[in-house]
Amino acid sequence: MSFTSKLRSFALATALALSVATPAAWADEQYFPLQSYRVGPYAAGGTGFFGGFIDYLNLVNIRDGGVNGVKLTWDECETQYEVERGVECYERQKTAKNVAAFNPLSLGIQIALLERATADKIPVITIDHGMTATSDGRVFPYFFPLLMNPPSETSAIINYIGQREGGLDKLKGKKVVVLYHGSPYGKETIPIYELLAEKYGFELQQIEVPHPGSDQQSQWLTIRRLKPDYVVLRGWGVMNPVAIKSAQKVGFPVDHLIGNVWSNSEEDVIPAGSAAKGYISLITQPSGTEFPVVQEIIKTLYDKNLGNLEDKKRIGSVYHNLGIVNGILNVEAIRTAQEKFGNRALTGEEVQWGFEHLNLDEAKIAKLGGAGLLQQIHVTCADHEGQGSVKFQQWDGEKWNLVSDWIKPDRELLRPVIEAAAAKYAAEKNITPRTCAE
Amino acid sequence: MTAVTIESRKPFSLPGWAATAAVLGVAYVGVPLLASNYVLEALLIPFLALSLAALGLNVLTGYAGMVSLGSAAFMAVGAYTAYNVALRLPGTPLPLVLAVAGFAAAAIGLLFGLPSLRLRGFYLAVSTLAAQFFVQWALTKFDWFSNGNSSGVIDTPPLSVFGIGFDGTIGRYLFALTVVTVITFLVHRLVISQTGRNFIAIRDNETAARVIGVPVLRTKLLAFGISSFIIGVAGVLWAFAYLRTVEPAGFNLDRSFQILFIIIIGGLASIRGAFFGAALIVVFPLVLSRLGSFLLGGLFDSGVLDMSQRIVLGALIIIFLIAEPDGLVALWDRFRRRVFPGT
Amino acid sequence: MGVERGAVAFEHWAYPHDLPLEAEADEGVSLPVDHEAIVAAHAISISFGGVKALSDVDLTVRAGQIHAIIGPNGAGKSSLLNVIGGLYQADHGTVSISGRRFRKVPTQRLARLGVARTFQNLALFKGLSVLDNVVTGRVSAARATFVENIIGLGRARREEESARAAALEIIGFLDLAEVKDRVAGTLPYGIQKRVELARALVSKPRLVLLDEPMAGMTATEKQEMAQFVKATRDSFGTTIILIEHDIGVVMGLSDRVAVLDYGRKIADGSPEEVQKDQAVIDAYLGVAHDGESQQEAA
Amino acid sequence: MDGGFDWSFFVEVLTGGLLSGVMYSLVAIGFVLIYKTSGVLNFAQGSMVLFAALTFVSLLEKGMPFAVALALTLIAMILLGLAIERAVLRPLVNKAPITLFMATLGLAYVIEGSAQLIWGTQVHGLDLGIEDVPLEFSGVLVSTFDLFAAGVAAVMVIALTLFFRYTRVGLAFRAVADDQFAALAVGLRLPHIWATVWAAAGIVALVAGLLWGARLGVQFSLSLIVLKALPVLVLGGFDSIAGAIVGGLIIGATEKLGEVYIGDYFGGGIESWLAYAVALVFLLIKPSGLFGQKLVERV
Repeated sequence: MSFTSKLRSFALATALALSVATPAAWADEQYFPLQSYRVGPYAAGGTGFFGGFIDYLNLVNIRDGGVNGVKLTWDECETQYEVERGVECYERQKTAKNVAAFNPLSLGIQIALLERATADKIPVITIDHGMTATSDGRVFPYFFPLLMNPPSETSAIINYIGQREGGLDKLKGKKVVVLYHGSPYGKETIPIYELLAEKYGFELQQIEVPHPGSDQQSQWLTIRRLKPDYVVLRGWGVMNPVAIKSAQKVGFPVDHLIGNVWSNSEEDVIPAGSAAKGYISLITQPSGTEFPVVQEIIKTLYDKNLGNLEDKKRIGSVYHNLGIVNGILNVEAIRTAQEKFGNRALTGEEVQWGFEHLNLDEAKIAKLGGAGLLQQIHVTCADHEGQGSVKFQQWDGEKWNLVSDWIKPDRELLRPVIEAAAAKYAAEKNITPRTCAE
Repeated sequence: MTAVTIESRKPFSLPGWAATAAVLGVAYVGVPLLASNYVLEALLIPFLALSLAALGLNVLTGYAGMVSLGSAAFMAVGAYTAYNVALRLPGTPLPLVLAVAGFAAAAIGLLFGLPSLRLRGFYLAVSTLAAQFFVQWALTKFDWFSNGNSSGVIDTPPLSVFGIGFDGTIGRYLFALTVVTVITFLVHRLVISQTGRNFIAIRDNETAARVIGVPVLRTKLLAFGISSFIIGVAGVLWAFAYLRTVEPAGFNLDRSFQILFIIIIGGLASIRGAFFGAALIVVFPLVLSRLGSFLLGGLFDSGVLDMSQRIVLGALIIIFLIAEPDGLVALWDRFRRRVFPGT
Repeated sequence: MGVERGAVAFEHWAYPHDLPLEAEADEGVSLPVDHEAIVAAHAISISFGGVKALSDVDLTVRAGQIHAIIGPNGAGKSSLLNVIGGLYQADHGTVSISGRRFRKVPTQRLARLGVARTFQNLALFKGLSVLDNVVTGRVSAARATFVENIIGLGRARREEESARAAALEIIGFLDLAEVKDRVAGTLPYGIQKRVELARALVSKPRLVLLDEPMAGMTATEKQEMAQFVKATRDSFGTTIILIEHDIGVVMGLSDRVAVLDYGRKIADGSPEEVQKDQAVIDAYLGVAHDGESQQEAA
Repeated sequence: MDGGFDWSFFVEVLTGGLLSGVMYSLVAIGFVLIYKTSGVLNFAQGSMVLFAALTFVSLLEKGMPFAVALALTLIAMILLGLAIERAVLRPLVNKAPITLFMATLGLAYVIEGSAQLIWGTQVHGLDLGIEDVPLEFSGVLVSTFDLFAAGVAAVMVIALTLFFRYTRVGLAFRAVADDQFAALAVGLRLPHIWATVWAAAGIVALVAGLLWGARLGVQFSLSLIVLKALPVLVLGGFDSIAGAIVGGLIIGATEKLGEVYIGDYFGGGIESWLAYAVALVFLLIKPSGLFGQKLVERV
């Protein structure tokens, strides 16, 4: 490349950056803007999840020639898990044609998008997390905390503890400590744990770990003094291995430490070394490579060096599989919408319809190669979560082993909490909730 | 840090005014007509907010010579104060909201500026970190600040001044532009006055300043107060005009560093420096990432790009400190003199 | 490098009425009551880290005189000046300025007492223009608040205008008009020294302390500076205390010369008297001592 | 809890606090080394810790034996130190200390970025082979790992002290620390000494990186421990190794006792700023820190 041509391409790139950055998009391409994070303190989660997501989209393109002939495209924008960067990415990426849905994997970014995405009519998917109220599709038509929202997670964890104790009635008088990350995400479940503690009569103490959580000695000393029966870990990033190590340090039995959905990956336990042996955590999609869809990804992509993960050891890891499941849900939502609107690239509004009518039963999931990887899901206009069942897994020092069957949250109990939160938001923002006539 | 860049000593000379008028003309008329939503929303509005924050820090660091690593905290104080005033005293006119937010930030700034009376250099710099951590903690800890939202996230109300809504993208841009223009003008007036000279006197030689009769302690606190006021208002712009949703974690140490980097790169003790630096900091990552994906295609993922960006940014800081301690402004002036020798 | 530390301890001083004028002096020393004296240091002793820099030094300076302090390296000249200027607090002794007597001279109020000074190492505000440096020398007369300054009308404007006028006058007086818009830090050393003098003079002080104003200058520059110093006294009637190494310059310039050696005053009188003084001759020429290696205390 | 004050718990919190204070000191010592000789507050020390740990663990994972990985990392850290001296310090010689400080902020970005660019952003576990089973002394639990870390810190401090006291290079260090100009005058080559001291700081970073890495896992957050070391430095004085140790102990103990006993009154989480508050209050009383030298202002 000569100097002038370099200069010219630099100028071009500069112009591109400053103008509306639109990735090439034709009528038969459906575009996924990815607000990924591959650096920063939470990079481990980002690389796994977005790796899995991209792998699945790629698989659908290569294996099936897209969704009914519509090619899937995507483009990554680094957020470092920071809200501002997420917003910047959103503003940049939304201008592209045929945007399917945003998948920020960050509560903060989701909240920042609440009004924007609603106005722009683009769905925002927050699998396994998201603001509690967004489960109420009447107030938040464009937001989908798919698979499991924070209240469901909370309830499932308490149900699991109840199961281990031999029934929910045995929870009475038990002592539970919740150790949460000092961030919007960490605090999201505070009122829900309080509600459940009241209902089941267990003693509850919620302790905050300041971000980033690399030192938890005082929290764990407090825990040691409280002598709880269980400690629930609502962690994120470095906080998790440190919690596990600190538990060992104060002699707390690690199998009574229950991790939530963001404290459940290999990246959370491996740094803790042998201290993590016996640690239990919740999961919506088991890890492992035995699932047919994962096998196909290995065969179609990784064997041909087309996979997204740098480290092949991470194939089938918790975050990777979560990304794959996320891919399945997104792709199936598009397929669902295509049934109504035709086999073409769809608008965000049309994709929203697809998500709202997403209904995967066991048979369909098996056909997609996801048997055992995800449970059936049925999203409706009012319920944007879709199911909420989880399993629990235990770390043996090498890999995760499932230690429970699907455990259901107490969704009837939680629905009023969700609706109240949504109603409060609607009142604040002067939103008239849709009526969901089904 | 003996920055020798001084704004032109002839503030009312014609070329300066003409240039300023031209820039304002483009900003007020040209930009709203021509710029796309994306440019306004993702580039210009954050640019304005960051410029203002950098301007505020420049008063403290560039002019008065005290390095602060707590700017983001003062932005947060401004943003959250404005939010609470707007929420709890509905009907408060927006300019008043801005002023209250600024004064709240100034009060916190004064409090955390107290150590400056006894500490200098990086003892002081480190002590400003206390503000950074304390404010962030308080905002997450006490949900009163975020109106009972336990996650600390706030949604800002729409902007309107005396019944005129500034809610569209262009409206928010014009609002931010006006605030920045007014404050910049006032800061310009300040730094060419005796107060501004006192700041520089303390920066360049505190002992001599004291002997001459500069009220050193009062002047230092004044610098903290004014600087925090401006940064607080910048925080309001950041929250109300740019993001419209903020969380305490958004005002983290990285943001403070970013603002410090803006003035190092742009030019210490220079009003234009804040704008030059902010422009570079806002545009540069985008250019780099576009450039990266354009030249290298899909060879590297976004993570690699971001990492390279970090390296380049860090290297830029070092290079500027070594080769051009007066920042982009000095480069620009030299360039201008070469191209238009007359001016 | 590494002079990073907290500011000096808070200044504390006694007000004149707290200290009866004569009673405070050391016993046995009878102080001449000299009503013309604008500055008098009484029995000053100070030491740094166990090394005595000054012991029991008296100095009386009359209004309108140029009073030089000379002595070998480490004799304590700068220490004496810094005690008078309030940067150091003497271990013993007091300083009277214009009839007020202090245990420690309040630096912050120095300007209002009518005292200005220059420093041994340049202490200009390097980032300001020459004019702004000099204007800032008038800061003790400024009353306008920063808000008034921003608005720039009324009191602020009057102050700014009068400060500028005064500064321009001094700049003209010291022949600096050509460089008045230059940034001070970029000027040659000799000029910077002169700017510092201008900054000191602009507030029309009654007393100016000059700490080696001619150090590091060429012979021509020294002559020039000496003339400016003399002109200052002649035009404004300013009293001047001056530290200088160059005996030749000192003798031609000063009305009185005090000689310090090893932290003691060994002579004080007219240049002619001092030149004939045997102790002075010994200190400078005859009796060798290792004064050179002894570090200047300040 | 029977209403009375639980002394054994108090002792446990105190011991735990003191031991984590030692971990802070480990990082702080790296700062002190550099500050003493070149007058720079090296903000990049945290990134150097990250760089060291990441390099070591990545080499280990590539199948290298422990000793080889350690040696290679050591060489890498020394090279890094030399490079920093050459590329950053030397061009900035004679600049104000605060300028150098800002340069190290930039340096921190460069090192962090490079470390992750070279070795990736994955989280690595680091096993030093110490099972962290708590030891019990009459009801008081003490962490084995922390004891080990304290031992390492002690060895390092002793080694550094001996080095400063008895070797030629060490004497040169001290001369430079006392008076750069004098040192220059007697013919000590400053760049040479700076390079050595940055390399030494790199080694300290390696030790800190290994211990902290074993505690937290080796990942990006490792660079954030610099924020824990800063209040320690402020308290102990930037130029005193003894200060770094004592400061670390004080900060560690106050932090833990504060969080456990008074944290509840503020809703917890006060650790994030308590250390800074303690350091600040202390500074207002004694501006040059616990062991810092008070200098006479030269005019």
